[in-house]
Amino acid sequence: MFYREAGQFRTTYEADGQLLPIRQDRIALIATLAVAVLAVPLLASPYLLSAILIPFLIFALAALGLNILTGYAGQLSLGTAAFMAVGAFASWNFVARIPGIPMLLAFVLGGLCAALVGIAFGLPSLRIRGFYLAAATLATQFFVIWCLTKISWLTGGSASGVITAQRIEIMGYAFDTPQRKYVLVLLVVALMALLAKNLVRSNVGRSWMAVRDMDMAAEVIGIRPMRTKLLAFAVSSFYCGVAGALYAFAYLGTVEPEAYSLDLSFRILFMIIIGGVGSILGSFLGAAFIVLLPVFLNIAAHGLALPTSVASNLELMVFGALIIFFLIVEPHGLARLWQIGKEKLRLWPFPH
Amino acid sequence: MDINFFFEVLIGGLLSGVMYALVAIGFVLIYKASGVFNFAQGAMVFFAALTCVGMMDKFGMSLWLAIPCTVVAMIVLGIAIERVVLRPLVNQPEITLFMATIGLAFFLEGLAQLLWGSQVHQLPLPIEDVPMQSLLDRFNIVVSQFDVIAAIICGVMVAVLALLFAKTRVGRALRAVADDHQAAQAVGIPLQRIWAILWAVAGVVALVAGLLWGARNGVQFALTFIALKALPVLILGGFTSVPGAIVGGLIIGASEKLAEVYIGPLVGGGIEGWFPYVLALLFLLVRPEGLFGEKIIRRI
Amino acid sequence: MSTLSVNNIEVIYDHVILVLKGVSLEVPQGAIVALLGANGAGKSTTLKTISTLLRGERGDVTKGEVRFNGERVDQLTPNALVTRGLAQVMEGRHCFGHLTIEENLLTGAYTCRQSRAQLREALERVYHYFPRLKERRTSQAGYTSGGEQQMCAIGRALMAKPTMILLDEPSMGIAPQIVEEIFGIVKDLNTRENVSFLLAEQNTMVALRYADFGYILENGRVVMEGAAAELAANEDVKEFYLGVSGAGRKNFRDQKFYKRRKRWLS
Amino acid sequence: QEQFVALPSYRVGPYASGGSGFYGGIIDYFSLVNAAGGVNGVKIAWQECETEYNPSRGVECYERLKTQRGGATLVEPLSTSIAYGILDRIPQDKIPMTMLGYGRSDAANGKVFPYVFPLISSYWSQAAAMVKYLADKNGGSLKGKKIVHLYHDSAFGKEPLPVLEALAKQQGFELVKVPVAPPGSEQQAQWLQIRQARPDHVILWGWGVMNSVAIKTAQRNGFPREKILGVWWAGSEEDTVPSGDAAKGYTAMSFNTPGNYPVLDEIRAKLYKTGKGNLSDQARIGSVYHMRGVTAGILFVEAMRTAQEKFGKGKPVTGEQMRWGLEHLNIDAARQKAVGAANMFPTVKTSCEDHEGSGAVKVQQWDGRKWNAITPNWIVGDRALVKKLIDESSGKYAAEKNIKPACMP
Amino acid sequence: MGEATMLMNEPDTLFGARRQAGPVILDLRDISLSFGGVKALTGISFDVREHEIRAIIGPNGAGKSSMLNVINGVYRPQQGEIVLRGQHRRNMDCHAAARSGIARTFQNIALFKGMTVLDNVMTGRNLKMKSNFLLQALYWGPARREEIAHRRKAEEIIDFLEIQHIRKTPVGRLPYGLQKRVELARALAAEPEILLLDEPMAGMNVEEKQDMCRFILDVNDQFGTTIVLIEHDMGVVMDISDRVVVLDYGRKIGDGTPDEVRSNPEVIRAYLGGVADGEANGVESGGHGH
Ligand SMILES: Nc1ncnc2c1ncn2[C@@H]1O[C@H](COP(=O)(O)OP(=O)(O)OP(=O)(O)O)[C@@H](O)[C@H]1O
Ligand SMILES: Nc1ncnc2c1ncn2[C@@H]1O[C@H](COP(=O)(O)OP(=O)(O)OP(=O)(O)O)[C@@H](O)[C@H]1O
Ligand SMILES: [Mg+2]
Ligand SMILES: [Mg+2]
Repeated sequence: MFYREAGQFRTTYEADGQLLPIRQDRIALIATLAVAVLAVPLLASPYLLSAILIPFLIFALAALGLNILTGYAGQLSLGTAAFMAVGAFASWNFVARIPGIPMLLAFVLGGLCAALVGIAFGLPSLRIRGFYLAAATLATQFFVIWCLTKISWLTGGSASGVITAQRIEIMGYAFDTPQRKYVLVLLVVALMALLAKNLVRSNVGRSWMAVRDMDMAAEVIGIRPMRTKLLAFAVSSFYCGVAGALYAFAYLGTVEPEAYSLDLSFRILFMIIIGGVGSILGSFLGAAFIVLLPVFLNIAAHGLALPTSVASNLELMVFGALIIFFLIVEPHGLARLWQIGKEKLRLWPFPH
Repeated sequence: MDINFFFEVLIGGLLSGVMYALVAIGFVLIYKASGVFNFAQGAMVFFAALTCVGMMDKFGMSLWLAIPCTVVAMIVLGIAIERVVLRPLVNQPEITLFMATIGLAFFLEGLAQLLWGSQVHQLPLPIEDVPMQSLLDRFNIVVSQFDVIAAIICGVMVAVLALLFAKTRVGRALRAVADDHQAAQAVGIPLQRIWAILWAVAGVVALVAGLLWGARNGVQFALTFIALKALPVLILGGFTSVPGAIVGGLIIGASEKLAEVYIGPLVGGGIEGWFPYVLALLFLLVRPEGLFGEKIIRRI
Repeated sequence: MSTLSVNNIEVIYDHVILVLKGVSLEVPQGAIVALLGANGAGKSTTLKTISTLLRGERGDVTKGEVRFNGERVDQLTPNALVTRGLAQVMEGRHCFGHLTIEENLLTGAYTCRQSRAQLREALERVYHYFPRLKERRTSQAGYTSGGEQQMCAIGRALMAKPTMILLDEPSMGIAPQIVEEIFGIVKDLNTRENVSFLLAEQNTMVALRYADFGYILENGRVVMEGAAAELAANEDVKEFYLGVSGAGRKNFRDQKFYKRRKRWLS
Repeated sequence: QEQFVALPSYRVGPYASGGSGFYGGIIDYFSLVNAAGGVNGVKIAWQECETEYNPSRGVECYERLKTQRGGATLVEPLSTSIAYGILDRIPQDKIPMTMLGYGRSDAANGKVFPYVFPLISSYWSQAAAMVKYLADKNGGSLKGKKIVHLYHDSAFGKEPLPVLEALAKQQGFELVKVPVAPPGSEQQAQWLQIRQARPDHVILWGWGVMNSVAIKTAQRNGFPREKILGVWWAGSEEDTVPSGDAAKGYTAMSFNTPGNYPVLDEIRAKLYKTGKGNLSDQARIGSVYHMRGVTAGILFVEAMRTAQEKFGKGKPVTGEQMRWGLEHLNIDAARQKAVGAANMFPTVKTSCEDHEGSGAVKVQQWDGRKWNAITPNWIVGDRALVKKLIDESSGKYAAEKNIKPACMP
Repeated sequence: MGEATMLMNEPDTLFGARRQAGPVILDLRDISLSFGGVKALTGISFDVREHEIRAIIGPNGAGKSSMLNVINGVYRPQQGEIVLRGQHRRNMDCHAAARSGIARTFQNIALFKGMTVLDNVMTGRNLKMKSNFLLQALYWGPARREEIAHRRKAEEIIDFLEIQHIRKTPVGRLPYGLQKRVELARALAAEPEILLLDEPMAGMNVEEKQDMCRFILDVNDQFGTTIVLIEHDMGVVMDISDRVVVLDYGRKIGDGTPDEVRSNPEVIRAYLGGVADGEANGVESGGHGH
């Protein structure tokens, strides 16, 4: 009975165009953000911050990036990790080679480099579709990682190709504790999520979805598929690039090609499919699922006092089974499940 | 350029390509007949091979007893997959089915190792993996006997499966299913039975691939990675064509080896990882549905 | 005895959208029954419920039952229904785009094992009904025109030699001549082979002309039922479904803009 | 009264078999020590966490484990990527990390990396020792010889290049670099190239499936396995068993002398008899990975002992104290004998400048069933060269990170 | 255009006098199109005048939809010429067609299935939206104003077609008939000068067809939009169109006013058949007794 939109009228298109038209949703979001920014850093343990929340937010950002490309523009990609790697390495190089460059600018520039690479590898999408495109994007993955291992200039000439990320310092303020890193990541992610949300509900987003749903019809309406798809690749790669930089700087602390393996690309794809393809919220839910579930399973499995290898394998099986289970319950992902839940809540206590 | 060496590389590449095709066929089978991009194919290969050696190890079976037992296991597995995973997901978007197979891959990897342990094993197929002496003597070219036999097995499999799809009633039904699950159901194609059969067959194909690859590389978790080798083969040959798998395999195998040997040294080597993908990608620019794939119908 | 009886079914999509609110209908043995109603009334949903294709669309039957020849069938698979002789032509054609027209037709015969000659004969029969299909039989269905696809879908259902056919808007996108022909075929199969039909049709005029019995669906409820002739004579039906009022058919140009449909219920 | 050790381990995924052997060895030794009353009465506690060899999960595991049970005092991730991921965190958390035979070679410099311990031998020491061994085999000189460096095309495979290149120049042999794209399940092209190049030796710097495939592919191309010398990550049963007979004669490096030792017998008798062993398969006791794990266990326990001697016997030491213990290890032949592991691994003596403590290795050969040592003595390569490289590289790191190299008290 | 503008400003055109057809706006000359062996169109010529409602009829597979596809550049004819407002072209391309004010609906509904009705209609305004994507990301200033202005337009069209109640529904869930209407809304949102409609009334009952006719006529009246229409319902065609082209097997077999076409013997043979005479609209819309 509490979740009702009755009595809330939107009299202008402006009001209807709001991010969250229902008041309860707005309140909930603001409250969540407030808690996340103010309470969490004070209350959460360093473990929770640095090992769970930071990677969760970073992966959510990457998933958001992929969701823009795959979920909104309909281009299936398996090259996410490569774009993240470009972002990370580029940021590292900017910081290392341009003394005194502001860190955030380096991240943005890293993202832009990723966007350029994204555009280059997005070109084939004009002709190639679906799983063919997905498999072809693996070329990005392998090629970029290969370049990063081969071209030692990119890794600052380090013999092993593994470099440690510089300390994050913004305007003389060092982000070195888990709390600070968390706040930084949270702000970046929240801001970028907001921008993404704006983008997908505006003309650009509609063009993406149009191309996704029926590219020929979109063309007939006057949407240029090439420009639209490439823009999607660019924006998506930018997001992934920034996420990659954060992954290196705020989480791992190292910049190395192996951290951006194919495995990571897949992981992020899982996130958006589980979370909900074509949903900003879904990116977060999916990231939570993929980041948190293995941790819980790991803790649970080891709590069972089973032999460790049995526990580890069971964990893998349960993870796989849960993915299937959720897909069967709701093929459109957790975001849809959430939405249906809300709709039910709206009707509650009446059945229909 | 040493022409002998060139041929050696070429033949080696072609034969490796056949091994890739072996894995690719499993993909094609399922994609062509249900529109599902089966990410779990690699896991199935691993599962099959590990089950086979696991039975030999744990129960002391001979190879010739373990193989039929594994065939049975794979058939049971295929039926179970249809029941538990696919049946509830009929008529869902491709990407959802794809994701479900990813879940399946995790499950199978865990299950295989839970049942049989994570140890690596040797798979003692009675085929020697040594250069064929006659060729070595006469032309100074190394060609492994094992590869030649693998190529023959693969050829036979391709022929049988290609025949199945072409013109038979079931083959036609399978292609119909891939186009439109719902319409296929509406005309009375027993989707569930067909899928169960299909996944069982794919399981057996995975076993063959698992046996041959397992004998070559040992039975270990890395068998799941060979699916990655099959992907460029698939996109080059076309997801929907059995002969495409083998032709794609030959092209990919030969060109990646030639590239590694002749281009690799110029750029620092190790290009085998991405070269096939880039090649396939360039090829797709010309033909977006691969060599023999069904043309993607785009119409409004 | 009725071949098909639908008892008070309720259907919900996506767990929240209630579409059918207790629909009951009967198709007597050897009858042609028309299911009429406006856009979104739930005709297609009813047909999909009967053929159990609903499950694939995340729809659930939450109440009621469907019986075919006395047997409860709502839990069966679509395949089982086809083998029992119930075929469906789905709305929106649903041809197998990559298969040729002829292959499309042949898939229709999947459930009845037939000899080559029998198959040939069945094909010829369809080609006889739809000569256009014969001309295009080697083209991939995905590349044929809308009407050709519609014919293909109908032809495909005929190939299964069903005893009952559910037709969802068979006349959609079909040239008038052929529409007559399709209904001619329906009548023909009905009288000669005693095939029963349940047809959801917007072309009320023709539908009522050929049908024995009709149901009118509004908003997921049956609001009117009766013999076809009776329905056709009903003033409301005449006005809203046949477009004829007292003074005969109106010119489309002269329709009033503000005229809104009268509802029986809700 | 517990000494807590964090073990971010991996028992699924591509490297599961190595992980289960290694961590099994550590845990077996810990259990053995605990069964005998612990270290001066302090029991060892440990906890595993599944990393799947994935850096992201590894970091999470580290963060999770480090605060458990009063705080971890030692961590061993057995993965270079994970080690790098936590490299910056450990000095802050004051938890020493060991990297037994992997990771950054320059971490041997304790002045720059006070909390990192590439114990026994680093990649650079190994590479130098390999060259030394090959030179010895060729009568003391490699002049005019051709050596192929067949490597995993990643940071791992490229790590020894500075040493190998320097030595090639110094000793006058030709070094041919042949990379293998990871994971390396196909190497026909590489081995045809090798066949074409006709090298005198092949150094196999591989990992995972790459090793067995290399051996198999060498056989199918008729390359004698005796001429292949693998690194220690290519020298376990996991690498040879899958290749079957093809592996016969293959040689590889090791920092253990294969064989049986009293400590292993004790593990069999005291643990496995009573079902308390960690391995599911008893036959793996004493296998390469297991023995490496037992070695690690011994080193850890010795470090605890050393630390307790300084900071007070009979009570657990802190991470900082453990660090001190690791930096003052002195496991000589007598000590080895005392723990039932005489000559099982080289003697280890660490110091602030030298966190490696040894740099000595052995060469072992696979006879089709088991590994046998074929060098009676421990081999040490060009230490001076390695030292120089370590100083250069760690100096650069220190400059980058604003670390003032200094020994910790 | 003078007259058109004037008319546009007229307050009440709803039931006002019909607009007169203007000069030729689109001229198709000798168009031939074939796919492999199939000749979809052979040497078709006809013209479309400004403000008129031009119908294309013909049996199934005659090439009607292909004709529309040629006009807005989805298909490229092997032969022929398209003259649009005096500009000669070998063929169109989709984007150019859209920019020069051609919009259309499709026979097999081509809505964007994953989007809501409102979003679908808004995509129709895509060409008119100018602000760049950075501004859109910020949803600020010009972008915001533009979005709201276009939203208003879209809502007008939604009101006009009476689909307000489903504004926020994903189109995939809508029944067939409503989808057709949404498609029309999307096309109208582009404020086209030429509107191509491919069987807009398929799958509708008489009442809905009446509504649809009303919409089409109103668009034609109010906005002066030229309409090219394919429809199988002869009642509709004969009642609302100004001129009719008849295709059969890719050839033109008739062209003229409804009455002319109705009495053309070849048209009767190929398409209308027995139902043509007298009560031409009988089949579809009543008349035949029982
Ligand atoms: N997959 C679905 N998910 C959600 N709602 C649906 C779905 N399919 C249909 N509906 C809803 O169910 C209602 C009935 O739809 P149905 O297709 O049965 O109508 P119909 O009578 O066949 O209409 P038409 O004549 O236009 O085909 C509609 O309101 C529609 O929005
Ligand atoms: N892209 C294509 N590839 C191959 N053949 C095509 C293609 N498009 C149309 N055709 C063929 O061209 C012919 C004309 O098709 P079109 O769609 O124009 O017919 P139509 O007049 O619209 O018929 P309907 O009333 O059935 O919609 C048909 O025979 C069709 O099969
Ligand atoms: Mg319908
Ligand atoms: Mg058409």
